[in-house]
Amino acid sequence: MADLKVKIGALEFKNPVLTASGTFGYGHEFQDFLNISRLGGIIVKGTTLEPRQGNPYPRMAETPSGMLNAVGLQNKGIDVFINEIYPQIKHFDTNIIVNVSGSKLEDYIAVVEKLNHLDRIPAIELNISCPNVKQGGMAFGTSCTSAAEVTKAVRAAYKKTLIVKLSPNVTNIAEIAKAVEDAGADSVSLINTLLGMAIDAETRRPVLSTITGGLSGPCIKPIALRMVWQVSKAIKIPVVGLGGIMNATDAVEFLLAGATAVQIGTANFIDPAISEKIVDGIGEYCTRHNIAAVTELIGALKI
Amino acid sequence: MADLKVKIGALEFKNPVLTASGTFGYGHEFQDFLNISRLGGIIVKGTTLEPRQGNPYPRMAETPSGMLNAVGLQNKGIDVFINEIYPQIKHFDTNIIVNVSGSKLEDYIAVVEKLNHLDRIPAIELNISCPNVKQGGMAFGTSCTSAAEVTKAVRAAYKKTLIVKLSPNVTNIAEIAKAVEDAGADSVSLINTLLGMAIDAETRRPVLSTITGGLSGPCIKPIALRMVWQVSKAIKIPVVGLGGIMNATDAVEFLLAGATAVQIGTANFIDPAISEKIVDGIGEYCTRHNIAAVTELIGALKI
Amino acid sequence: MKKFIDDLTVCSNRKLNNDYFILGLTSVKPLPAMLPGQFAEVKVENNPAVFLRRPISVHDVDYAKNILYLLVKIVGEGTRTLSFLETGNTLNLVYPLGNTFTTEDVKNVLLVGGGCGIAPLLYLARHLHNLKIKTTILLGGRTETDILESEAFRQYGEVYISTDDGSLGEKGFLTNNSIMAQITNFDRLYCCGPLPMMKVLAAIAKQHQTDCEVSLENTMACGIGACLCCVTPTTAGNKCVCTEGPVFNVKQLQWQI
Amino acid sequence: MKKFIDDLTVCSNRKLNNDYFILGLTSVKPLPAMLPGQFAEVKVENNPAVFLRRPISVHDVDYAKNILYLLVKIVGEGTRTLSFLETGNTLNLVYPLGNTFTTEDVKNVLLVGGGCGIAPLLYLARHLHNLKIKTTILLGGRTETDILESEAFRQYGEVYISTDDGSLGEKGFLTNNSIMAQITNFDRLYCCGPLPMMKVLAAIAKQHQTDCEVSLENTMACGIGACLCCVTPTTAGNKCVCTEGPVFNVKQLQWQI
Ligand SMILES: Cc1cc2nc3c(=O)[nH]c(=O)nc-3n(C[C@H](O)[C@H](O)[C@H](O)COP(=O)(O)OP(=O)(O)OC[C@H]3O[C@@H](n4cnc5c(N)ncnc54)[C@H](O)[C@@H]3O)c2cc1C
Ligand SMILES: Cc1cc2nc3c(=O)[nH]c(=O)nc-3n(C[C@H](O)[C@H](O)[C@H](O)COP(=O)(O)OP(=O)(O)OC[C@H]3O[C@@H](n4cnc5c(N)ncnc54)[C@H](O)[C@@H]3O)c2cc1C
Ligand SMILES: Cc1cc2nc3c(=O)[nH]c(=O)nc-3n(C[C@H](O)[C@H](O)[C@H](O)COP(=O)(O)O)c2cc1C
Ligand SMILES: Cc1cc2nc3c(=O)[nH]c(=O)nc-3n(C[C@H](O)[C@H](O)[C@H](O)COP(=O)(O)O)c2cc1C
Ligand code: FES
Ligand code: FES
Repeated sequence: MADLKVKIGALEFKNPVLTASGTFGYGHEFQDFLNISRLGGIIVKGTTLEPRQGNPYPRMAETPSGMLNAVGLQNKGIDVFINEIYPQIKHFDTNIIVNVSGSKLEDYIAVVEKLNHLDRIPAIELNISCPNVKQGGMAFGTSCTSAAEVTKAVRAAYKKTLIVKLSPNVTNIAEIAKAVEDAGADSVSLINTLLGMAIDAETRRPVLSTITGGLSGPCIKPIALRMVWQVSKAIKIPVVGLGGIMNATDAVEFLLAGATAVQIGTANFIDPAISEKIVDGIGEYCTRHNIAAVTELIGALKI
Repeated sequence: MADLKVKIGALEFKNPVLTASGTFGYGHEFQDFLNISRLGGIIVKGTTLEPRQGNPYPRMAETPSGMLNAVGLQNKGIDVFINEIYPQIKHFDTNIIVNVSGSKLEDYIAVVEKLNHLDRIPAIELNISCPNVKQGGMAFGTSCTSAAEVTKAVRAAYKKTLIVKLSPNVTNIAEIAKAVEDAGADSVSLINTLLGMAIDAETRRPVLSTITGGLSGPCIKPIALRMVWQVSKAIKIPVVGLGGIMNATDAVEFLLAGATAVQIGTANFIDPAISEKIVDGIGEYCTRHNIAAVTELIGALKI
Repeated sequence: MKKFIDDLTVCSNRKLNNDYFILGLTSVKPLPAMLPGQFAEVKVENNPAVFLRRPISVHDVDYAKNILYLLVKIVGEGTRTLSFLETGNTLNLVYPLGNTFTTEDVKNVLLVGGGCGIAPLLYLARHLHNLKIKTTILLGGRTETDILESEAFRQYGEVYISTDDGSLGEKGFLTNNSIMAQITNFDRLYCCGPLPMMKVLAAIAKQHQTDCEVSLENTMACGIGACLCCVTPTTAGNKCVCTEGPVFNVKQLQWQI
Repeated sequence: MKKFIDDLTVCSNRKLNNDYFILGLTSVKPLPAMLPGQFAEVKVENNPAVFLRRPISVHDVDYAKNILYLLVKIVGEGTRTLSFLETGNTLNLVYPLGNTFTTEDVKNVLLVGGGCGIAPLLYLARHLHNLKIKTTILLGGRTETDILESEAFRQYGEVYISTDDGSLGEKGFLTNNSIMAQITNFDRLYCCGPLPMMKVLAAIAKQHQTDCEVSLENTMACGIGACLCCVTPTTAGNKCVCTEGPVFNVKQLQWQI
């Protein structure tokens, strides 16, 4: 049995399989379907300083091999997370990572300062790439200057592992990753959703209440894979890869492209047990290919 | 029967359905499958000053609801086009548009100067967005300055209708469209392919000889539709929309989003008769919805 | 309630008419406990146009025969593909999902189903019958072929029918059916059908101060409260229809009625 | 040659073994003229993992019965889905595509097929037989189950067999088969199979100055010369395998042999 452990900064993961923010709730929603402690980590829903109601319904559209969402960071706010949700999930024997979202720099700071105190939260994922909120969100993630600025400020305020989640809706994602690395991030994760749109030709209306939304699922995998490859060549800190991973083979492709770990997003909706199956599948791939440690696969693409 | 005619600048199209460059050869490849004179127009393969051999094989990878290509502008050069291909296709009773590609500004100019003289070529599509060539190509299309510069120079050299084809691999496509409009283009077409990548996990090698390639097909439709919508709101010149159109409903969605005409690309590979069927389908949609002229649909999305 | 992801086996596929069919699904294992109003997220195989699961209500459960019934209306690619299922085929379900109708403190109730909206009501009727609650059923639709399973409902109570074109039962909207005159006799209305129909009904119920529960059908991605795509505005903010619904008391909803 | 896009009807699906099957396809219209070496672009339905058509060679045509045969090896999702086709099902083909083997100026030829590479060779053998050209057939594969249709080939000429494991015919690589000793007797070799096998064969042919035609299997998107995805380097630059091939004389190719 191959050694599946990977590390991001000082943080160790029992395997490279995490679940993506916004697609796995707070974990307990999936407890009937899989053993959460078998996962490398779970990244909980985007959490903001204040509670948010998100966008109006409809928030979802199915697309070829994918979906658009326009949830818009609906969440109960950091205080409810800390007081009500955290106590329910902190016993999970896995890395629980909070996806921190916001519209203002001060909000990010306020949230991460509170997270510093939670023992069982060893890392945050800083979401500077949400396409579904009017202010902030993706705006931070589409220029090097603002991405660096917010990373630097959060780095100063947050003591533990800092992963910054990048937007794919940019001309040069490697440049932004470099800026974020220089600003002190321990890791970058990519990709968040691509900005897309769906129209109902019969009613001549947009399908989503917000007109545009975030595209996810296997349709975006080729783009995500390309970006992970570009970014992992450009920076030295570990890359967490995601975007359309549906099975262990997809996950291995991201590792080969340079990812140290992967996240499973939309696939959780199709098969709520998939993340654990992907852990097993990566193990089987290693065995079949005589690989002793999964770290051997990272960036091992033969050019 | 609805009036399907649309106009781009001074140029009239019998209907809004064109075929996309690189997916319809020079038209005659499809003559056994459909009546080319029923199409609004055909856009021939990217043509450069000198002949090009393109990239090495393999050039193609299938992806979820799409494909990657890395053809790399293989073509026989403008002189062979003019002397050998043009005489074979000029009798087609449709608008024949040449997709002009290149690596250097002077090459673009040299090509369009030659095209000025071809009676049966009423327009060119300036490709500043090919992701599959090392120099030039997409580089021109990813900054406002270079996009404007090449458009301005070509505008000065080319007398007839000038459509500029934009790259989706940018942070703000509306900005680039605006720059191109200001530089004198008659129209913009979008989107070209998205830069993607495919990996064979078993061999641990990239599937394409060039590692990355251009993603097309229904998987990119939500992104294309969003960009067409954003661009058509930002500029006054007509937009030609494409990206994953597989049927008449998809085509209508692009018109509603703001496109004056559409192009059919990858769909030609799945059904070589599809373009003509889409002409019929748009007609039927108009009849069913009591629309007298297809122009009523352009940008008619109800917000 | 524990949720499962299971491959069930199609044991029957009964075509009601061109638009509707009922799937019978069985398993080698005993089916789990399911409540009226709950639903399953069904995986549609072999159709490139379908990516996400499709939510379908528990129409009925025969625990003796270990069969779960789903009543489905063909509206698009997913439901069309399900209609082709044959005995022996496999169907993957994530289930049972969602909450249930409340049956406390009632003695005399009216079930109102519009078209395919009857899907969750048959199992509810069976349940109410077992609880010895007096049940009346009102079925409505555009035309005769939209009136489904009226015979099955008759096992559990008196059945009233309305069709817009008068081809079956009373002519006119279901909300104008003669039984509606007795609305104040009922402790609660349970309603499932097209949104406009449910809203009119809820308005009438409100006017007569009759309690009313509705089952909503928002578009869903996960069905288990993870994606937050399926929300409906309630007095307590946006709530997920898949976990805090699909059944809501209209008092909880922000309907302008 | 005129190309068609047609729905054909499956009239047989014969399983040769776990890996190979032969589809018989018929039509209400007479099948179009097809030449040996040509292929069809087949539309695979009902599988979300398959987006593009799949190129499959004309294995044989029975014009009397109006049946086209395709011999298919199961290697992935597309071919697996085709293997499930049943009599009466419809299969959409774009065909006939590509060029053909040249049969001019030859009197005595050797057909060499490795595994699934025999697919285009049976129809070629039939064609050569009709032209009264003496035909010898050499079939090779890893093991017994890779040797396909040897009885059908025997109608048209003498058949030699090699398997790597010796389970059928001579033991060893096809390129070491005893018939290869007579290579100079043949005016031309026609070869289809795995690329490495074809290259070794082409090298041997070159060494003996024997003419050699090979059928290539590049990945294709359109099959009709429109996408330029399927190129192979030739002495005259990159050529599309789908229109200027799949059959090439090895002299045209840039093989390092
Ligand atoms: C909790 C719940 C229970 C349900 N129970 C049943 C049931 O028992 N029987 C049954 O037949 N149907 C039921 N539905 C509706 C069913 O889920 C949809 O009809 C189905 O998803 C449509 O899939 P499709 O691929 O056939 O159509 P699609 O191609 O996805 O859509 C076809 C058309 O239907 C519309 N549509 C799709 N899904 C919905 C939806 N959820 N609500 C409103 N409009 C929609 C689309 O906008 C489109 O116009 C239920 C829905 C929910 C949320
Ligand atoms: C002109 C031509 C004629 C052909 N004739 C036949 C025939 O008569 N019978 C037959 O069984 N097959 C034939 N093939 C090969 C056949 O097209 C492929 O096996 C098929 O496309 C694989 O589809 P799939 O979805 O099953 O596999 P995929 O899932 O697409 O691929 C499975 C594996 O096969 C590899 N592969 C896929 N396509 C090709 C290819 N074209 N060449 C090499 N490797 C490939 C993939 O890289 C992958 O490793 C022909 C190919 C060409 C180009
Ligand atoms: C319904 C939904 C909600 C999401 N919410 C968040 C979020 O709150 N924060 C975040 O950083 N990403 C969010 N994402 C993006 C995912 O985490 C992920 O980056 C994206 O979906 C691509 O991965 P996938 O293709 O595997 O789903 C959300 C995605 C979906 C589909
Ligand atoms: C095989 C292939 C070759 C292409 N060649 C060109 C080209 O030469 N010039 C160009 O501007 N676009 C080229 N494109 C891009 C298409 O014209 C189109 O912009 C893109 O495929 C998106 O549309 P679709 O999804 O409908 O295919 C090519 C696309 C494909 C798939
Ligand atoms: S469908 Fe995902 S939360 Fe309800
Ligand atoms: S497959 Fe498209 S040119 Fe050959």
